[in-house]
Amino acid sequence: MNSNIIWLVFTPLIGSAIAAILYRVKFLDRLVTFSTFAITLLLLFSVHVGQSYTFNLNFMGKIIPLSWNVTHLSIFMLYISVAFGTLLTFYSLMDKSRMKGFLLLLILAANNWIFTTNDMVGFFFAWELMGWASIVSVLGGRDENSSRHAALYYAMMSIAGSYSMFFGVFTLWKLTGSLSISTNVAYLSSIVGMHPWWVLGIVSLFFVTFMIKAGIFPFHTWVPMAYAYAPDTFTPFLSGVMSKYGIYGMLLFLPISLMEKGMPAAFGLPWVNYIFMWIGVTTAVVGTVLAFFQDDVKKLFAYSSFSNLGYIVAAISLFSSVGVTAGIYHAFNHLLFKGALFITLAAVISRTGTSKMSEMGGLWRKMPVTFFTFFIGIASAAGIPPFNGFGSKWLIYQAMIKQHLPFATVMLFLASTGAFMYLFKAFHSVFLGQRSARYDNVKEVPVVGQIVEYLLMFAMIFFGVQPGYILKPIGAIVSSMGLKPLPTMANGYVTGMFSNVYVPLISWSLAISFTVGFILFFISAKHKYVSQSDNYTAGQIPEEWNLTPETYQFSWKFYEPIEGIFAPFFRIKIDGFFRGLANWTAATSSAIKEIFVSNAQIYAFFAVAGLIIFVIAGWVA
Amino acid sequence: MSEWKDLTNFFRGRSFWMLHYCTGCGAMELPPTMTSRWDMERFGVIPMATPRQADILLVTGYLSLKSLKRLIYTYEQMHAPKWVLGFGSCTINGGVYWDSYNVIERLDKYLPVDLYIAGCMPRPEAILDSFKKLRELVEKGEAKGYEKYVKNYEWYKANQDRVLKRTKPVLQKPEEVTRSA
Amino acid sequence: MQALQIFLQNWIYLIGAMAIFGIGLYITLTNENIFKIIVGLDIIESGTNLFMTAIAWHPKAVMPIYTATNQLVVNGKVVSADPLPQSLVLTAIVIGLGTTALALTIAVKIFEKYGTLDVRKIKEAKR
Amino acid sequence: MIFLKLLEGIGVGLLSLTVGLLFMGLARKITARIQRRYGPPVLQNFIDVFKLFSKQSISHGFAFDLGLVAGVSALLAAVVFLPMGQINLFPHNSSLIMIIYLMTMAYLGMAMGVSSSGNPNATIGVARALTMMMGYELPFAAVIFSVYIFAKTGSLTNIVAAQGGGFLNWNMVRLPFGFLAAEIALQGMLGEKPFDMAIAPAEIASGPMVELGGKYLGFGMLQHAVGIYLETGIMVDLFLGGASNIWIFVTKQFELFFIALLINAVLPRFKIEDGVKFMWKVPLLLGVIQALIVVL
Amino acid sequence: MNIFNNAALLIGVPLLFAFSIPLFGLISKELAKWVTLLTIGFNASFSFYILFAHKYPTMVVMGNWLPPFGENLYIGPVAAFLVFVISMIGLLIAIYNLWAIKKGDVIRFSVLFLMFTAGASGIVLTGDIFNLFIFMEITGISSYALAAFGPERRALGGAFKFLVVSSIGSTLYLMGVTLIYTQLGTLNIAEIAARINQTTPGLLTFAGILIISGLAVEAELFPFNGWVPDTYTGAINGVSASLSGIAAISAVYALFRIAMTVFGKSGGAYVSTYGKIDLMALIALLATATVIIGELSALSQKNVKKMLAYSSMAQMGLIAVGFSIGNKLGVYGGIFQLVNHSIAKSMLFLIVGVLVAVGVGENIDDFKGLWKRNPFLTLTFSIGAFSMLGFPLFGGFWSKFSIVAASVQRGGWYDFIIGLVLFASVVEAFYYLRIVAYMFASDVELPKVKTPITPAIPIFILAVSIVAIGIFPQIVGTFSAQAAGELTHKMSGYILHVIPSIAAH
Repeated sequence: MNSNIIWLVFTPLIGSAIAAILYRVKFLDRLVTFSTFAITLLLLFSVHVGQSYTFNLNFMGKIIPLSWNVTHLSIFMLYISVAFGTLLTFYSLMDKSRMKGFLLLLILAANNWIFTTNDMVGFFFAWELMGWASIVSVLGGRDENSSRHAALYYAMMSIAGSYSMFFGVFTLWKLTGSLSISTNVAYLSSIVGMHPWWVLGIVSLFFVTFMIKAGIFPFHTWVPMAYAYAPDTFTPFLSGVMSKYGIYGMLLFLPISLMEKGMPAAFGLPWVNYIFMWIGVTTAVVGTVLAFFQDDVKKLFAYSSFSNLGYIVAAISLFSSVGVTAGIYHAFNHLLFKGALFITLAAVISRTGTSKMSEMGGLWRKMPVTFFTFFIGIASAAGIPPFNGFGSKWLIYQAMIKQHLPFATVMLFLASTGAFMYLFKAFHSVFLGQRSARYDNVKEVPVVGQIVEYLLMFAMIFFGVQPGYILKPIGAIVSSMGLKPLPTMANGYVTGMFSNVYVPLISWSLAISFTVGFILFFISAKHKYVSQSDNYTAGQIPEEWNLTPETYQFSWKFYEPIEGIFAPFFRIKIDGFFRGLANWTAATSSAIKEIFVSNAQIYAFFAVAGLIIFVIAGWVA
Repeated sequence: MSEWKDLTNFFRGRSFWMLHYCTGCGAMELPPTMTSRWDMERFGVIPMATPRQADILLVTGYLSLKSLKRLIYTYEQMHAPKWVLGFGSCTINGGVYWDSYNVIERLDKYLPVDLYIAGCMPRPEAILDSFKKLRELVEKGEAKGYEKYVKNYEWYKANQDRVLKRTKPVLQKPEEVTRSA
Repeated sequence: MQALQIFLQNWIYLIGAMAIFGIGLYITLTNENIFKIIVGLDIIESGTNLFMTAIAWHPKAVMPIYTATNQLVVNGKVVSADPLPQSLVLTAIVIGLGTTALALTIAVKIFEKYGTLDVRKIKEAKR
Repeated sequence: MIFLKLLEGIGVGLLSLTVGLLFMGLARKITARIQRRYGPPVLQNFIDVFKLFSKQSISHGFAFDLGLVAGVSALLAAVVFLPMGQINLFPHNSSLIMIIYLMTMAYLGMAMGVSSSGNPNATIGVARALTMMMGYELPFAAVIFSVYIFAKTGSLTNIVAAQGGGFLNWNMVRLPFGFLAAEIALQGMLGEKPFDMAIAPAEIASGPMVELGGKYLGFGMLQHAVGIYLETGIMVDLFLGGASNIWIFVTKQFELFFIALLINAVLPRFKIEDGVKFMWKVPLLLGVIQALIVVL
Repeated sequence: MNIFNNAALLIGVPLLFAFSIPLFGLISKELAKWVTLLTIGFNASFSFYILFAHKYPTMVVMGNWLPPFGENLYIGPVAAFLVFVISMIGLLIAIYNLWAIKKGDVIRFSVLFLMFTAGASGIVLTGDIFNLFIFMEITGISSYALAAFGPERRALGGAFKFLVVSSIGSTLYLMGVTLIYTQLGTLNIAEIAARINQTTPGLLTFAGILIISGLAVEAELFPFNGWVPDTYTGAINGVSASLSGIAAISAVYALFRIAMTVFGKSGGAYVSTYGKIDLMALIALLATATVIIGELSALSQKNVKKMLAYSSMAQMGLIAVGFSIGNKLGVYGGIFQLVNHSIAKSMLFLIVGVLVAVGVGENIDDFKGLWKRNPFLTLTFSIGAFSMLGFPLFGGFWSKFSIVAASVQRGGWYDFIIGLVLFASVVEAFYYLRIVAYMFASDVELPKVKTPITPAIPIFILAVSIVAIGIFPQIVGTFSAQAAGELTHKMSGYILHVIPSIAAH
């Protein structure tokens, strides 16, 4: 049989064992990690759509078939995740952060397992493996206390999620007697007309898990903490790849909604989808608004990730051909540009030793390659053509408009404009503006890092200009889900419902106009370069005011005016809900604890009282 | 090439962007000059917010030593074809402050003044006239104050230093300001 | 009359046993002196023992010893009192003794270490 | 063929620059007349731009140069996709959202350039501009999407085509609330009063332009010119039914610009948060009403 | 019927040696401890023999008085397995005690410890409802005394609370037994079980409630568990370990032997009981309350030992939830969880004991940076914690897995119960993970501590067994499945083995 699928899981596990043995020597650990990622990438070439493998596990006399099945979606996700992981691990070869390679390899094993498995037991196991490995990975951040706190928070959410899924798996098992995901999805689809609430209940058990892992509102509260305090080299993986597991899970269960004839519709959508779409939109907007006011650059991009996943959720919840295409496409794009952004941030943080934006600034002269990667990254994230973020955002709008959802679209547009704002804030505060004197000796990342950055830049531009290379596999995925794929055109086209965009044309147009612009720039009068401190200061000499570059840099309370606008919304704290739950639990805990700090008599009294209550209950019954 | 120079000078003369360094009473004359009554925008002259954008530096009145320092700093931040207009007698000879210990008498010693507008106060008409005069000078290529400043920088610098050393940083440091507040 | 006799001979013991049990519980739950609590526990135990002894009897019972005059079986039916509860009670009494002894030992130790016999004061500093 | 398109594209670029600068000059003239002044010559802005390009200047580094060039270039790259009368270079590739995102690149470039100068005034200006952008994009997006749903197309060419056949078919008439909302949003987009907080000269020394001099300021002015052209052009295509030839197109553009000018001439400036709040109250409400009408 | 009278040695030998230890003590205190060790070692090996080499539905019949007339010991799958676990854990704790018990009255401690083990084994082995009471009291009295052992005065307070509550509990149990006896005239579990439906329902319910209440004291179910935290915290760690590792097993066994075999209805997919109210449901209710209260109380503890005590309570609740589901999978999960809990919790207590002895302390803050100070104890503690919270690849995972699966299988209001239990599990995960995260903190610089060899042996063995069970769940699973079969099918699983001649009712 096609046992090479199994090797996708075993190779990283073996690599992980080797790396764990070598983990004291950081370089070797990283080297093994990188090689394993590369080998897995090579292994992927032997995996094709339609391959499957089954292994019968004997548990308590019951045969549990662990089955693997490669679908279009899984192969797509595998390629993008493993390829990105390879780049990331290559970057991490020269990195100083405390990321542990063997944990990353465990996650890779889980990654490959999740994307290929077709049974819920395997899915659950892989999910747990992934969850725990990532929780432990988060622990190794720069600020130990914070990362411990974050990891605990993440662990709590993650455990709650896995219990929810646990419950769902067993419920489905009880209902169908089968553990195969496809069988169960088909079963749910078949009964959804009769028992919509049942199906909704069961599916939401899974969706809670997926939403927690993807960090969808209102389960997003762990995201900023975990992303911000994870090791800097691990955050790209956390944001780029791991948030997509939730999306993948949602995509597995979404086809059920096609059959929801028993449900009333809202705006041409089953209302469940409608609500879910609004959850996505809320995620996008809330993430954006919260991102404005962060000072920690990683936290800012964590909120940005959260916001982008809102886009994806909003798109796939429509479950139309454009919607799903746009969702998966955006998942890919988000992986690419957010991965690139977090990698550049890792580079910056490794060089400056801080992630506070108010302590950075003006690094672009010192780290030009990183600067340009970051620039292209934020251009992609802002959805500027011809970089890669454009196509998917554009398709998402189209999908929304096709469903006649103008308000949701407007909110997404707001999120997009807001995204531009916070991206620029990060861009300015990290790379532009005044450079503090203590960063005078900051150097560009090592060559290894630069290679990765060049590759990422190339990828962001290439997949922006030639979206067909991604859209064609997505078309296969979409048709495998029973939807009509978007018409395929030449590689450069982003095919939409309303109109097509030929991205190379934009790039040509840009190239020509930039040429013209630079010709104009160079034929006109000469300019001379001056130092950064040579600024207009209303005739004042900065030194006499004791103005240092740090104080002259504008990065604190960057968007203060709109803080007032959003102030009413800040009173609603989702984090506050979970914290409130935690506090309530703690308070209940201290109250209940009081039961047990009395004397023997009281305990005896409890026992007797309990007895009497039961006797009365027995009497009455 | 000289035609090109003439052409640029022609345009330069018709597009004076002005930074008005408003000290003393002379600033009072500028609002009427700018607004409906005299409307200096007719001649392409508009006020600018920063020295980077400006072509002419209009110094409207006496300069105490402290403000001289700012003026020099501002002038040096302006971009190359740039001209200084001295406005009123204060910039010429100190005016009523001729004997003050803390006011400079002749702006010419510290910055290359291209044109003085005499009077105390000069009327808006005089200001407009000065713009026309300066335009003529620019078109003829005679207003070369900025080149003079570069050429004779040591002399200007010596003059500036001689008076500026009388000033000491008297401002409070920012943290002291906040502390007292 | 018969009913009264049955009552006096059997039910009074059962009710008495329950009453003793209740008194014991009351003592245990309301007194704060350790020794009184131990006494209460003992009384509870006595109640239980009495209860067990009482259930062995029934109105026409004879003693469960086989002698020439004592007919244990009448008309194929056993009429003797049940001997087993008495043996059970003996065991229970012994166990009760052990418990009481241990309790008293602990009580003495408590008085040594805490300096009080008030259960409410036997507390560690709150952590 | 390709060279022809190339030439056409450059032509369109030049046209937009010319028209934009002309509009700016007219604006100054008209504003002056409203203020009972004589006003500068109409071609004053050409003079200014030429002068600026002939001036020496300082630069704060490569990012500074790149940013300012990008500001103009990206807009010029966007302008070729705009259908304007009979000049429609790429009729199959004129997605409005694409043009808007392409314009975003110009803003990003400009913002990057001026921020890399390290002057906090510039950054404050950029922050204000971006905040204001969030303010006006929201009603504008509502309008765009209403038009999309109404016209069942996202391509400007098709939107223009859908409005053919006389004045009554114009979206301005059919979607009056949307037009009003867009008109207010346009005011913000153009950075005219009362939404010119970004370049408030008296508070933050003309904001983003604070460090710009010489050719850099020239690029800034050109960007503004193309921006005016592009933004009014989009409005014309969206609401005024496009045009049959370029002259009518420019005339229609000027009409829109003229309204903006009149408002600009008589109003003071909002505080930034008030500006955003205003945008999210009046025009957004109008846009939402329009969207509701369209959807229902 | 398979009679194997030698199995009585499992109780007899410990009792014999218990009372002869003072003699050995005359020679040397160390010898007393070694005798304890060897005696329990004998028990362990003998139960190992029974479990693996002997066919075990087997019986001990005293004086050839066949049941239901004589007193008998019955060694079915449950008893064989649980005796083995009790003896093994007893053995390991005895090894630990070699090191830990140095001061104080070593000889009497050894006597009590042997009595305790013998009593616990007796509870599991006996086939007589009154003998169950006697063994309970033997275990009880010895554990009160053990709990009072030690230099700290808090031990006394805890022991006294234990004593009072437990005495009342055993009295209640005795009352219940008496009531049943009045109805059926027998004390043999098998016969009572067979004839239970011949009783008056009202009296039966009353008896059932009395018995369940009495047994719930030892099984740590709310509201009968007031003694737990103080006693566990007060006792020295070896004793806490034995309470949670040994007494817990016997208590849970007694509770469910009575509830399922004696009162249970045979047939049907889920075991329920005769009487007016379903005792299994009652236990499920108590167990759920216990889980929630236990976990919530544990959350705000600053003292690790106290936290472990509350966690014990909660785990007992979880075990009871598993049993109370009443189908094979649920009971399987319950027994599995019982074994996992015994292993992990006794190990955790032993680790805390070592840590206190080497001067680290027993508060959470003392655990900060333990990884750098002592990797061995940190690792083993983490293993225990992970097993407690059901981390995959550790023992606790399989049992929690089975319990959840069984609950979902049963459905109905068990869905609700398991929801609450899972919520409590999140809380549990929090306080365990908090400690684990504290232990791996690297921002604390404190001197290293050494692990003494003797206590390290049992800790190591327990940790290895947790991991082994996690990887090869069939180690426990096989026996658990057999045991679950015995408990869920009372007729074929128990009664017919004890009294083959009994008429089916």
